[in-house]
Amino acid sequence: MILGDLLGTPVFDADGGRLGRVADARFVLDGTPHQLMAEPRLLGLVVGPHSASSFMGYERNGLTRPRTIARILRWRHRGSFLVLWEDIALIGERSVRLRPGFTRYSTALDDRAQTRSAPEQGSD
Amino acid sequence: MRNTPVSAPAAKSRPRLAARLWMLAVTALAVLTACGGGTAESVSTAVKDSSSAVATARIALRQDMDGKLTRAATSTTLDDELKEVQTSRSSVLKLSPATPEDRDTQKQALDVLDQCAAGFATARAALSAGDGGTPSLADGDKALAGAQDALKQLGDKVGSK
Amino acid sequence: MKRILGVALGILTAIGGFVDIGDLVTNAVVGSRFGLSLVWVVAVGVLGICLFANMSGRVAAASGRATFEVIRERLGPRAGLANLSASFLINLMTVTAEIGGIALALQLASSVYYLLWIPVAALAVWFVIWRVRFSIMENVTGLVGLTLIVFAVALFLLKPDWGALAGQLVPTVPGQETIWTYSYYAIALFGAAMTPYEVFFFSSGAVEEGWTVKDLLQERTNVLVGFPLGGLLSVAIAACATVVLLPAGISVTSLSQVVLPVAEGAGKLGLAVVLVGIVAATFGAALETTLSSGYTLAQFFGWSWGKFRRPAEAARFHLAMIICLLVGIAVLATGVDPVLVTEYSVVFSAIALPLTYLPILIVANDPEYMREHVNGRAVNALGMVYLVIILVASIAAIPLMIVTGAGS
Amino acid sequence: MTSANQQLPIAPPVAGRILDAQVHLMDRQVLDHDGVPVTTVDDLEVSGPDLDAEIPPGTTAPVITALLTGAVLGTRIFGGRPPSSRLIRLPWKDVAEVGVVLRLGIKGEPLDASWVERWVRDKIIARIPGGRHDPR
Repeated sequence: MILGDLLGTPVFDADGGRLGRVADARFVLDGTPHQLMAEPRLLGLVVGPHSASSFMGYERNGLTRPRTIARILRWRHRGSFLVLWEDIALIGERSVRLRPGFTRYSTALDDRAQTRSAPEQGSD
Repeated sequence: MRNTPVSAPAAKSRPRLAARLWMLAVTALAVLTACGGGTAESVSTAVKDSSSAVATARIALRQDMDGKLTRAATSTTLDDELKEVQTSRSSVLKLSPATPEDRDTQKQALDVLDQCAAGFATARAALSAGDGGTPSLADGDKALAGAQDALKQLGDKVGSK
Repeated sequence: MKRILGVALGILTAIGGFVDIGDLVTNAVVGSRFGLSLVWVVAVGVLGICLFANMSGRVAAASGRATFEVIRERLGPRAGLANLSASFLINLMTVTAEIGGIALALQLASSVYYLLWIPVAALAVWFVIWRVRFSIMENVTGLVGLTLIVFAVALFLLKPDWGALAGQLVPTVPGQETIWTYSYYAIALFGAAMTPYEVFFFSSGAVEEGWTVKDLLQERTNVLVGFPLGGLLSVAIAACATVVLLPAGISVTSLSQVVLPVAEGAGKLGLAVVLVGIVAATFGAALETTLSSGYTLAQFFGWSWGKFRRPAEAARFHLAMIICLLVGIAVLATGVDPVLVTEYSVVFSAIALPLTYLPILIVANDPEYMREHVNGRAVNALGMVYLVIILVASIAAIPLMIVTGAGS
Repeated sequence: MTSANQQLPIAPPVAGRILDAQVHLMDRQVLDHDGVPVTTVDDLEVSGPDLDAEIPPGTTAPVITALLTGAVLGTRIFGGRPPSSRLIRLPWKDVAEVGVVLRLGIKGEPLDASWVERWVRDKIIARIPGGRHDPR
């Protein structure tokens, strides 16, 4: 699979309710070790209201400055969440479906971002 | 996922919208520049541009006579400004006046602009004739001064309408 | 001692490198039509370019990443490509204008028609890019470009009424102009001072010369001292036009008119010096813009680039620049007026400015790139003020261009 | 959307370093072993899963197998998709370091990703006199 194809795909819950779009894919470097680096394993998908402009990474890396820009971009991405690989039921050409009872996790990349960004949650 | 046409439809609408806005702006620009003002306005622009050109040429000639400007710079300046007058003249020539008054204005403008061009011809001839030749730079300046007066009169007349 | 010399050299280069054909033409046009009533825009523009160059230079020194790598990374391929297309086209327009500027100045010096000088100028630009070391190229054109100080000298020799001249500094719309043309030229002047290519060049140059965080202080001095002095040079150009051309009812449309006030004040010697200065300044800017077109393309696509490499080790980069120069020659060969190209290029520069400014502002705040060298609070406050100014100028430019018929 | 300022739970901790594809990998510059630019990460190839097929619980997660470059950039921008054979791959096993740039542990010169550069060099630039002249 090519990752670019997955980005921007709409995400639905088990009942067909729309949750947003795939804004990013999170990997963790703990796969099979090669001589140089371990293989990045898919940890989960970041689902957000917009796929565009999430590249700025503001909602995840805890950047707070310049304040106005940070605020605007955070606001655009309010309700972003991370869903783990284990909670993904199906990845298709035009949609991604999650398993019933999936968990929304914070998209923050580290503790610092976590405390600073105070992400908001959409209604379940 | 092979052979699927669209990968990320999400952000697609935005560039298209931007492109459309851009097209609109370009079209508007084209339309606005295509239908400029009437004869009087065009003539007045032409007069303004030509006056600027003639004034520049006179400064250059005077500086040349005072030994402040090199021959190369003087002749380049004259060439540049003559081109400016020619541009004005062809824009007046392209007008299609509707009323007899406008036709009259166009005719007068062409006469005056021809006088400017003739002034430039004298000035350039003086420059290539060199020091002490005929016509002299002073002759050229005189011819351009005459053209400048005519431009001013025409400008006042068109401007007062 | 050597250190002081280095600083002095950097400052002098920044002054000489500040003025290009866009500044020459726009300032003379504005001076001849609006007097000194738009000088405040030069001040705004100079402060802006100081801020912008300082940020992009710091990003380059701290992370080793040049501007367009950052733009691609932050905006992604689609918005990045739109940005690349706009920036590249405007840059190409500026290359064309600068080469035309060299040719026009050479015509003034020799009376040989400028179209004949164009291939010569373009070939010389290419040769310098192909062969000459980056630092030599920078310093020589910058230092020779310093001779443009003759504009300031000429202004003194013209013995103007200083009080009346200073009285014009108040922002007012002169009687024969409208608020629309005034605003249009305000944007043009802003665009001339804050051309995006200066930033591409500045940040890529920092990588070319292998700047590290240690060089930041010197970089800041060069920018903060050099650019404002370059701005004063711009004001001198406008003031010369104000003193000599405005009273005669001349509005500048050609390079020959730009140099007349210098001849008036400083005679043939002044003329000779100013022509050397214009050739050096436009030649330097032609080098910078040509390199910038190579930099933007190579950085977007991840090609190997840089003058510090052998041409064969940055093949696509060099090929791209050769093609740009050929395109520039082709455009000029149609007989299009280089001064007109210049006037449009500065306005389009203002239009495209937010595209490069915003990503740099964001990355300059990102510790992943900058470590402890992120923007301070004051810089960010100023950065946001400028973001607004730049956005307003960019959005207003096209409507104003339509309303005023491109300032006529 | 109600936007109560509720904290989402933090994802269960993992042992390795976390990389977000868009934020850390995509569109970053790739340098070779000697610091020479090779390309930009135009896209990433992932080992699975099968498309439009239910993923049975407990399936091992897909991994990044290669960085992609070349025609894939065009299709990522304009849509569509080049045939798999036209993709230019830089296998993940050759990646040595991920930072502000990605560094490869090998030389970039012989890679498929460098063929255009090689072609332009050999056919054009190196044939112009001084093309191999060291500017320093």
